Amino acid sequence: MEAKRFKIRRNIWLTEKLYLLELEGSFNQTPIPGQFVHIKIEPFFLRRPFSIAGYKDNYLKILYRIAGRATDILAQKKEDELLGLIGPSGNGFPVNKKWENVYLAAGGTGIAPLLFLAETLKKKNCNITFFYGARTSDCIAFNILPYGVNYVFSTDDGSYGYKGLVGDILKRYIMENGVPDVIYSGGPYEMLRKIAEISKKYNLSAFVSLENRMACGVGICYGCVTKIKCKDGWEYKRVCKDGPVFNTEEVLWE
Amino acid sequence: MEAKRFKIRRNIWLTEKLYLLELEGSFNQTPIPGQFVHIKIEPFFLRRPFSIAGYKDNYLKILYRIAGRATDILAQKKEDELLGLIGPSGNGFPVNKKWENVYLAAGGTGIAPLLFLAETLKKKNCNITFFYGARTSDCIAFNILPYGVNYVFSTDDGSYGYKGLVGDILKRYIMENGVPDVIYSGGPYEMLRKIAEISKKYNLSAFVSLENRMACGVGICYGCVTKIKCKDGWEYKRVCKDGPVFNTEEVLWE
Amino acid sequence: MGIKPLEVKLGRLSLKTPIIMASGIFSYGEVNLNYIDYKKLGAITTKTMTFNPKKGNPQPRIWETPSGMINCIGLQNPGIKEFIKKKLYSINISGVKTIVSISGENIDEVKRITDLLVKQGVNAIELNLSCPNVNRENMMVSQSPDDTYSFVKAVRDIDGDITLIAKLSPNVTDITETALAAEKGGADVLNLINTVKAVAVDIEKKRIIEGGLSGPAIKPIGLRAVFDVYKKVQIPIIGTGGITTGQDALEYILLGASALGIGSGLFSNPYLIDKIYHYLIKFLKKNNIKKITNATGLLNEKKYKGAEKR
Amino acid sequence: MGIKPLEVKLGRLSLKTPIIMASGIFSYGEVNLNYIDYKKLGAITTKTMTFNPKKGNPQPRIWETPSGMINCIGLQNPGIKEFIKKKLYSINISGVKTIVSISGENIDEVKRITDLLVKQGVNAIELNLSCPNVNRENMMVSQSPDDTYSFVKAVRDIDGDITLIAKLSPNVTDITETALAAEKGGADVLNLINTVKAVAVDIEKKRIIEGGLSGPAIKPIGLRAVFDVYKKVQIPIIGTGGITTGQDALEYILLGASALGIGSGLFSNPYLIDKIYHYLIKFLKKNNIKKITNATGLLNEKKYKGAEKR
Ligand SMILES: Cc1cc2nc3c(=O)[nH]c(=O)nc-3n(C[C@H](O)[C@H](O)[C@H](O)COP(=O)(O)OP(=O)(O)OC[C@H]3O[C@@H](n4cnc5c(N)ncnc54)[C@H](O)[C@@H]3O)c2cc1C
Ligand SMILES: Cc1cc2nc3c(=O)[nH]c(=O)nc-3n(C[C@H](O)[C@H](O)[C@H](O)COP(=O)(O)OP(=O)(O)OC[C@H]3O[C@@H](n4cnc5c(N)ncnc54)[C@H](O)[C@@H]3O)c2cc1C
Ligand SMILES: Cc1cc2nc3c(=O)[nH]c(=O)nc-3n(C[C@H](O)[C@H](O)[C@H](O)COP(=O)(O)O)c2cc1C
Ligand SMILES: Cc1cc2nc3c(=O)[nH]c(=O)nc-3n(C[C@H](O)[C@H](O)[C@H](O)COP(=O)(O)O)c2cc1C
Ligand code: FES
Ligand code: FES
Repeated sequence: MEAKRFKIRRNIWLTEKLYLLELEGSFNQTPIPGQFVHIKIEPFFLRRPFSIAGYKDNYLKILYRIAGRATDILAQKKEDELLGLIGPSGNGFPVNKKWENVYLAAGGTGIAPLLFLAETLKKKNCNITFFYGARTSDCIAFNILPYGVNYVFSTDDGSYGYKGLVGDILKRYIMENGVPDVIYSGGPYEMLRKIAEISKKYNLSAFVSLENRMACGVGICYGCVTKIKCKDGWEYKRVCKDGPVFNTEEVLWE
Repeated sequence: MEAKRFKIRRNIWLTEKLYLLELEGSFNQTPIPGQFVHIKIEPFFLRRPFSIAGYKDNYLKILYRIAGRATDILAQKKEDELLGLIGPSGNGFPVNKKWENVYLAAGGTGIAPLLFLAETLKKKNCNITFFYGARTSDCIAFNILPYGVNYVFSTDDGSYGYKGLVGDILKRYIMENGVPDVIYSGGPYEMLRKIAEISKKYNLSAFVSLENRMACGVGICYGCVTKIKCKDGWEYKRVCKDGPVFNTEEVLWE
Repeated sequence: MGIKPLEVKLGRLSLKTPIIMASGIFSYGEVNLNYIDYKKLGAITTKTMTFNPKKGNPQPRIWETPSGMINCIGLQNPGIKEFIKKKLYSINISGVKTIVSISGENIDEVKRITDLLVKQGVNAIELNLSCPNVNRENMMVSQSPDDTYSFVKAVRDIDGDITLIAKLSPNVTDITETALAAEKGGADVLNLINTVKAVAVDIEKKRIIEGGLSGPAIKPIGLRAVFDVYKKVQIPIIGTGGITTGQDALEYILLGASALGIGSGLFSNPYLIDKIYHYLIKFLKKNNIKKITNATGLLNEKKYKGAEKR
Repeated sequence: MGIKPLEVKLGRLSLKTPIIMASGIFSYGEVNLNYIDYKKLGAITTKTMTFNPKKGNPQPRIWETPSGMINCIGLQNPGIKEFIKKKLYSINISGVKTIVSISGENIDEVKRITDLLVKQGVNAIELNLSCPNVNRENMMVSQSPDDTYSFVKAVRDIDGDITLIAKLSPNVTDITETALAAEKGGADVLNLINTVKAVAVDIEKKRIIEGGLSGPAIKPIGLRAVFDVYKKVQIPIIGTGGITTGQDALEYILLGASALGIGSGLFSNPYLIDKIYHYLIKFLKKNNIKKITNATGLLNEKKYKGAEKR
């Protein structure tokens, strides 16, 4: 875990309330997909967690949506301003050489860690099908999507791609095209729960990136916990340290 | 009293920690010299008071020094940003047709209201002698000083003009050149006290602009009071509403 | 005339909106601030009056703190007689009710003030039982349930018809106890909370500022007081403490406040009254609630439609 | 070796600096954060342990407030036995002392925990008498001077040699009473303050968050507790609450703190320990003060050179 200042290279509006933040700086420990950074946005007391959407030498990418007060201020930040980051935090998505046929399922800004993951998986020559659901066609940021990937789009209102929820589309797709070796997913809780149901039904490996309100972001306050199954039922585990990526099987879905 | 947003036209560094802030906007009620505005500088809860250093149609000038946290942030503000102002507040300097020979005595940022006053007095063809004291020559912002005025500079270290305190210089000047009809002054408390002593000694009219920490800035909280003489001794009067300009005779100097 | 959605009743006092200027932050209403839209204001509470004049505390009286401020004005006021002579009748803003805030070091003083005010036809009194700045060595009245009861009862006994508001300090082990005592003593309304006792250090000048903390910093403390007390009392509550947005106001209402005390937030935002007014109107429309009084306590009683179970 | 300017003694515990990680904000010290310079840290207080394991509270456990936060972790912990087995011996940071924070719903529980810890050779225990999140219906121990006394005495009676710290709640009418009770019960050190009881409203999800307020918002409340208690007790005080800068730390010291509890400020600023360390060193140099212990209470006792009279 490191605490460093990164410089804003670009902070650009993509579509609707979605922004792309490109930062200059690097961690000694190379981040892996699924990890996040905890950003100090003045004047707020608590930091805000954002998944790493891409990382190269001296370059870190964040994809974010204006969700409230801090992200609103983040969107007003200009080139060359400095941001205090803590990271890379959390466990990241597990990958396995044997998993060649991979489904990625993203809802909203849940796509952020999957963009980073897709880059990594592409290098391993995986066969990637990317399910991407958004509210309407206006919410889809086409220009940030990686090449060389098979896309299945969906929108709540059918304005682009299929009409319906990512989970339902994915399920239908499996019925028509068969199961993958693994599913990786990020998005709203309800969507992740659906992914968990599907993975259980088809006995698939599936990993989801959870989100919760955080204070420390590094595993020392127990503020961000979620229910994880254990031998005597369940226990609260930390999303920031034990996660944010969990096997869908471990999670006690509520 | 009005509450309005003014747009920053220029916010420029003058010298040392001194800045000039030029704002676009106007009040329905035309401000008079000695009045101030109460400015909201995010994220601070309380506003900060600043004397009006100049006012024309759609144009308001502030001269400020980085004194702490809020002024530090103010100095970082850029062109076109908006600032919330309450004003014009306070009583302003009294002027009298009979007062032709006028001394202005400024210490540090206490010069701000006197700049505005000098402009007004010049229009009335007063004979102005401007005493301006600063710490060192580096602290004097020459380019903001009005023309057509007789200057007597002084610095604490003698690096420009006389060496010594404004009060002492003024006293010596009076002994050599005679008394004025009135003295107007702004600056540190100790300096204003000295002006009061001089005005008493020579039986002169003298007006000073006081400063105190403020909450409301409009006379409703009684936070900014100072001791003012009254028939049964003294009472606390509001700097923001009953002042900030007081006759040196009224003030109970501490 | 149809329903006036923001109208509220506090005791016998009808307010056209639940928005009230808290004591000490609006002087006696005599300063004309033309940025304030008085049509949206329900009432003005005067600065707290004592029997004898008070000079108040020395400087500094104001200190900024993170998201808040400390004040130690020290109840500067001209005394009740001068107030009646010079100020009372100048408070005259059409449609805006006046609540006279009073305080005394003992029951006798409070009674004498009340007597004088009742004779002048004043019909709403707020008993400030919690000013933390005066008599520093002693406890505040509202730090003791017994004292709270006696002080309130003394005023109530003088006149059964005035609307009597008891304003309580948060500096107690259990505020529901003093709240119940005030209710039992005959208060028609509770005002929660006054400032929180606090100290600041002026590092530069090497001095200490003792006073009362207000502003956004104390909102969570004020909300908790309303949350706890609403469960226990039958009388309406004015929620005060850190209100600087319309949402803050609504939070107080949903936890149990019938009206809102606007304090130091006014210094920060001159248009706060408008902001709250429009936020509440919009909230009622959006949620199809007819009157703001129907929203009081919704979250506390877990009656709020769609409220998440925990 | 010369003087170590920041060294302080708390009871029998010697710390190389007065900077202490407060309970609950650093887990058990087992998480390796390489941005923390442990050379500048005096001690780590563990998360509060109870006898039996505790699952803790449901989400949300964290809520941001103006210049602060509310937490309702609910004392999640593996229970004292598991703690001793798995965590105690992994806390081993060179030169940094460990303070084990414990809490119990009754004296018996607290005694049993202490017994186990003393047997393990633990030499510093902080008795958390003020956690506001558990047993919501009941009062906290440190809301009653009598209970405070009995709990502290029970631990003290088990072992006279451990350094015993009593951590108190600010949610009382008069904190000097509980402070004196703790001192009488045998506490070597006081820790002031724990979080302030608070409520937040999640307007969007229509739910209430009850918990403890921390962060800069409560600094003026913590300072006041130290200011008041320092005048009354003989034992050293750890000042805790809203410390986010070196100046905050110094303010606590000047009012009477011998050491500093760093709480949620650490979440905001990972380099807070460094910042405080350097600020204090610089302060000593500039003011020609030899040891930080000489600065404790300077402003409270009005002994600070150049302090303004009021
Ligand atoms: C591990 C992790 C990774 C994340 N990655 C991204 C990302 O890549 N892109 C992105 O846009 N967002 C991401 N988020 C969510 C992001 O942290 C929140 O949107 C942000 O904190 C909102 O701050 P705000 O002040 O603007 O909103 P607030 O005003 O605080 O709240 C607005 C909304 O955001 C929700 N929210 C607030 N804090 C959190 C939080 N910590 N986690 C989840 N929801 C929250 C609130 O419930 C509310 O609905 C991530 C969250 C976590 C925990
Ligand atoms: C009527 C009036 C007119 C003023 N006009 C000017 C002006 O034209 N130009 C200018 O540069 N400054 C002026 N000041 C002072 C200015 O308000 C303060 O410098 C400013 O508020 C400091 O804010 P800060 O957050 O940067 O400093 P802080 O961090 O709050 O404090 C830094 C220093 O400023 C002092 N200070 C803080 N608030 C005030 C205050 N309200 N009054 C006086 N000193 C204060 C503190 O004692 C401290 O020494 C005026 C003050 C008043 C009352
Ligand atoms: C400058 C100032 C003066 C105050 N004077 C009084 C007073 O005279 N009587 C009183 O009952 N409350 C007084 N208060 C307390 C407020 O009425 C209010 O209860 C408190 O400030 C909390 O609300 P806020 O956070 O909105 O400011 C005063 C508050 C401030 C800031
Ligand atoms: C997330 C969190 C968890 C806490 N857990 C405990 C605890 O277990 N035991 C305890 O005595 N105090 C606990 N506290 C209180 C802190 O130790 C400290 O007293 C309080 O937060 C005030 O300090 P601060 O303002 O610096 O955070 C906790 C505080 C926070 C923010
Ligand atoms: S946010 Fe502190 S443990 Fe996860
Ligand atoms: S600052 Fe409120 S009366 Fe002057």
